[in-house]
Amino acid sequence: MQRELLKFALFAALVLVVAPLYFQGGYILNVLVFVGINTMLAIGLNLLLGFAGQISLGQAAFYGLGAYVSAILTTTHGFNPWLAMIFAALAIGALAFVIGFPILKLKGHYLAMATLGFGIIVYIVINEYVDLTGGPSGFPGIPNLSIGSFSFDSDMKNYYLIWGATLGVMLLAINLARSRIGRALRAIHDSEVAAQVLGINARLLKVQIFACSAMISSLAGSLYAHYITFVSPSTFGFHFSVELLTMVVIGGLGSIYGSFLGATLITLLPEILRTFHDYDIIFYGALLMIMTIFLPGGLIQGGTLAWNFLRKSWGGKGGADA
Amino acid sequence: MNLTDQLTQYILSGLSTGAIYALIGLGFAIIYNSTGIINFAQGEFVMFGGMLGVYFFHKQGLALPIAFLLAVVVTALCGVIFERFAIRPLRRPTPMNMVIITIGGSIFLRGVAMIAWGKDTHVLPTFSGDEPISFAGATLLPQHLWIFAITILLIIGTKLFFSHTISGKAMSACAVNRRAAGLVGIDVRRMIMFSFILSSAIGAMAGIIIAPLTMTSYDVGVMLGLKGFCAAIIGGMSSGLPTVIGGLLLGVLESLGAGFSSGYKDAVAFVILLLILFFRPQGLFSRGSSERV
Amino acid sequence: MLEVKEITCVFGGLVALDKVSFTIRPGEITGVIGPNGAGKTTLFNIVSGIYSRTAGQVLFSGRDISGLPPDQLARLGLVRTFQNIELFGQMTVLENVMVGLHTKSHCGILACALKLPWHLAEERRIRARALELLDYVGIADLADDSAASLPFGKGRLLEIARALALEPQIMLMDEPAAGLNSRETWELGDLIRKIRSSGVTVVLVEHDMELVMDVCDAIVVLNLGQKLAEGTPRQIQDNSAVIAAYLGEG
Amino acid sequence: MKRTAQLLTFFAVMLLTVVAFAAEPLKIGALFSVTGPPSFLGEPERNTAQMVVDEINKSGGIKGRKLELVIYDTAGDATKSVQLANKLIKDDNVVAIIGPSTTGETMAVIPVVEKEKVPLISCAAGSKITDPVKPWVFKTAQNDGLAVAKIFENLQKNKINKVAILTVSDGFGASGREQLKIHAASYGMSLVVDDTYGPKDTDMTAQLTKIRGSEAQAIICWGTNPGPAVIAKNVKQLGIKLPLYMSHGVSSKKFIELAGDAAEGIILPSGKVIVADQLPASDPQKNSLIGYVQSYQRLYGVEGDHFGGHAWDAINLLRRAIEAGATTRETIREQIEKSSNFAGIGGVFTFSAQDHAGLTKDAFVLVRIKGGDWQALE
Repeated sequence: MQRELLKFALFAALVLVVAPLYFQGGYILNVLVFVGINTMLAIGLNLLLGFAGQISLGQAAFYGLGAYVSAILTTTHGFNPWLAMIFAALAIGALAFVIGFPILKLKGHYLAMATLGFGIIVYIVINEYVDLTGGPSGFPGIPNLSIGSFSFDSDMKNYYLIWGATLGVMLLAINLARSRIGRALRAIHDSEVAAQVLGINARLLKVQIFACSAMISSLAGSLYAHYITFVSPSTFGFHFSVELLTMVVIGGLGSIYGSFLGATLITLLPEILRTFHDYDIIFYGALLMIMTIFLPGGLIQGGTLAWNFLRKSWGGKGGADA
Repeated sequence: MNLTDQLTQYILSGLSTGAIYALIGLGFAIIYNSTGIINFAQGEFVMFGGMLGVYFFHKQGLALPIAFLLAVVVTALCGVIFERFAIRPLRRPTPMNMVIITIGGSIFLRGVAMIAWGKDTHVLPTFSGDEPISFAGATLLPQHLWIFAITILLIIGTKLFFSHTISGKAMSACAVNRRAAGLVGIDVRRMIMFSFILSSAIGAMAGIIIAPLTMTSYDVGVMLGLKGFCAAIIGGMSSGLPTVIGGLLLGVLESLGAGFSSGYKDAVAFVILLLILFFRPQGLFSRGSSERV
Repeated sequence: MLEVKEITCVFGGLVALDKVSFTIRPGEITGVIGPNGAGKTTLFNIVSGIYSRTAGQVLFSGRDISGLPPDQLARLGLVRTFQNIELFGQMTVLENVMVGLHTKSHCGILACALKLPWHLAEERRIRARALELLDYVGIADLADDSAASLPFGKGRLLEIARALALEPQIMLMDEPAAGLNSRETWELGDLIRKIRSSGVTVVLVEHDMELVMDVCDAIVVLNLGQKLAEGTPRQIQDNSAVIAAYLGEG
Repeated sequence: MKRTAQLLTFFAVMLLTVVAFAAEPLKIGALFSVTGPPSFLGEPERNTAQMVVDEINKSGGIKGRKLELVIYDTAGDATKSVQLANKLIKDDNVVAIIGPSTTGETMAVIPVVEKEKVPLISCAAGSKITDPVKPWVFKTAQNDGLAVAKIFENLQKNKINKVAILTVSDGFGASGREQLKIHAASYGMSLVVDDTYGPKDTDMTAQLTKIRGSEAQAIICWGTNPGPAVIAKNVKQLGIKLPLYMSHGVSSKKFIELAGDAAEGIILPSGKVIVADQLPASDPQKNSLIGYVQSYQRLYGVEGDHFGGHAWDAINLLRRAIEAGATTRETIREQIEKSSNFAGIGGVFTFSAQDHAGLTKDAFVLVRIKGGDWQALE
């Protein structure tokens, strides 16, 4: 328990103190803000996919709904952005809770299909309801978040804001993973029948975690909208749901830090591959395949293997010294 | 023009689009049944078929039937290479890993096509003219008849293959129980490779026969793949008639949706699909069965 | 305690169970035996809410429980174990038992995520109770091992400990001796008697006749989906129909 | 002693800065959707921009100062555009940005350039980019409204007032649809059918069947390849005899190639670039047009099109500004705003503090497709 906390504190310090000092200003900070947003989204999906073992190919829909609800409430109706953000998360959580019951009754590829269908429906509605959302050309003029006269209007300020939120979500997810709920979710993942026989209401729990994951995605969407100050439907399409799935699997299913690693890799990869110009798409595809073939347990597994190896060789030396 | 004629047109248009979805869905189902993998690169096989057809016909100046055949053969070869270098190396495949690998594969193939043939849209000539054919107040093009004919032939072909040839039966056996099939001496690996050949070839054919009507470019695979995937799921991932009916149903739903509310037509189709899934979670056509522990 | 009334179950065209009725008395150990394909496991799956029945009724302490989902049955005090022990392989031995204590704890998602004080207290209580249960079945020393690494015999004990965590009134055990060596089977017999003496009614489906005859107070014999006989071990051993069914099979 | 050292250092630094400044090329950023759905815009734009910059540098730069073009691919994604605009401004330190290719991406980038005070010359058509005027934002693509006006004028001339519109449900189509609706009333048009189709749709017979059943006298389709080609074919298949109008979104030879025979008789507004050789010698744009089309053909093997022209205009606006002595973000902005009578590819531009789009509807000509080629209607 204590070690877990120490690990998290170390990670938080790295993110909040070391990284901004090292990357003062500049474009890379902007990318790191997106690493934060994507980490939050990946953790949300990981709760569902890695813990409860339920696939979702429609996660981008909740992200988009969060962004649009925030955008519309603040810009069109003049709501306080913080209030709008909370309202969006609650409303979208409730929506996920309601549709979760029929959707999560499905299993395997039917579940994939249903979540995918849901994602597409939301995308179409955002795209077509022009009067409300601005349609395909997007929704401009969303205000930055602010506290009093202090406005989160720079990359650095948003870095702290968004990473603060992401670290919060991370801590909550770590706590949840080590609680009775986390255990019950993993039990459902391993064998739903065995979990039910032990008195776990699998259906309700799955729906609850689905709603949680939707709320996290919605929160990320709101933060995104207030950071970029512009939203358009293409950001929230099917391809982004797939990208999130990739982050979670490449990072390591069921690992919170894995989600961070996956989100980091997938967000930074295009930046690194940019030097290849048009060829970057080929490298990207090839890398996904190669990584999965050689590290099927995800980056976190590779990291653990490397760490154990290092510790062993280091520990061995220490023993010799003594 | 009266409402019945309009309706006939919607349904005919829907059926011809649906036939393509059915073919693509069949490709999904064949691979799923022999390997348990949902091959997200299936749409890219369709794209490869169309683009290779264009390449052999326009760039190499070959006759259409030869271009057709070559495109199918080369795409099937791509299927084999894909299976050999991306699917087989994974020692302990989990469904999730397979999803990522096939997604990676589809991105890779799309990139290859983009580099090789550019980002332009291309078109093939129709197989036999552009003169519209009237049918019960609606019109079709001869190419639509080709689409129907080839779809029907392929369905009958796969049906015969699965029930009357040794390889086909072996593949069906793999579908039922891979381990047991291995135990009775079926070379499971070869069957998996076969399934990739078969589905990439079917995908390629779909890609070529629609290219004269819908055009083709390096990025058409995503949407077609998605629709084919839906068709296969409505059909309960069966590599036979149910998937075909699933595709046709999807096509008709879309077409009717477009006739009544075009902006939301895909949404209409998907809402109906969701309702179907909620009430028939085993797919539309399979009988319900209890889950074994 | 548990009353099975004319339970019928049809899969497709196959009648797996045909109007099976019997009653299990509280505080007894009842064995359900029969040749392969007799419908024993199907019966368990119906009673524990995993399969749905075609017709008939199951009464538990006089209450109609037929058609209730497994998690509700578990909370009412009816638990079961599986033939191919269904352990949660990703977790440690201790965590497996802690999952069994799910119904004995109540913190919601928010309390867990925020680590509220009462959640921490509850977590400590669950952990202590889980260790007690491991000690009860004799594998406390393995608490921190991965459940997947347990040998089959120990895995069986873990599954029983996990089921006991629910403090059941009745426990259905599906072939608990399957895969155990004779020493383990003998120890299992002792454990089953110990469980019964703590006030839990036990029903077991079992092929190991020695164990059944040794521990059971009453026996129900199924054959081809129908009840063939019912009685004390002595009565069953002398029942000519039962002997015929078993010999016929052999 | 200490003071002298300080002074010396100061002058040394100054000197170095000046030398470095004179020697260093002027950096211009470009955001184009080279991949992704709008790559039909981004690719010719990138090619053209690179071509023009190379030409400038080959002839010794502008007043001895070379240009360096930093191009990033946005893949049609608004988020990426914002990130890359930040990268151009903060890491590459560019003096101006051209692009992005689409209205959506441009709208996403505007807050960034406004805040960082960097001139942006968008290559997208949406009129809301420069309406209302934003100090740092200009555009070279003709407003969709101008194209709509051209079509409606032609319909009026042919005594047609009931039209069906069929627009693609992406940024291009949505903007066209909005303009069609806005202008319909002032031209006395009633839109009897208002339908859309998806950018990846492969069959539009359903929508066209509905139009056939209506009392529309003409069809206006607003989209970019390949959708309109499918629609042209579907129209022919259904035997619909109504006149078919398209948008400038298909004013490239590619469309005629894709639609084949079905393209015959279709009327569309276009920039003058596709009919450059048919223009009278008196046309102020003729030289620019012919020059552009030919050098593009020489370099890339295909005719330069309408979309590449937006980038041509953007770079040449910058060139004129730099020629006038502007080398900083602020001065470049001022010079662009002062540009007048610049005969480019998209039209003759005259900017002012009130107008950052700079074109009139003469920027468009109406063309008819005949015998697989363009034919100017006026």
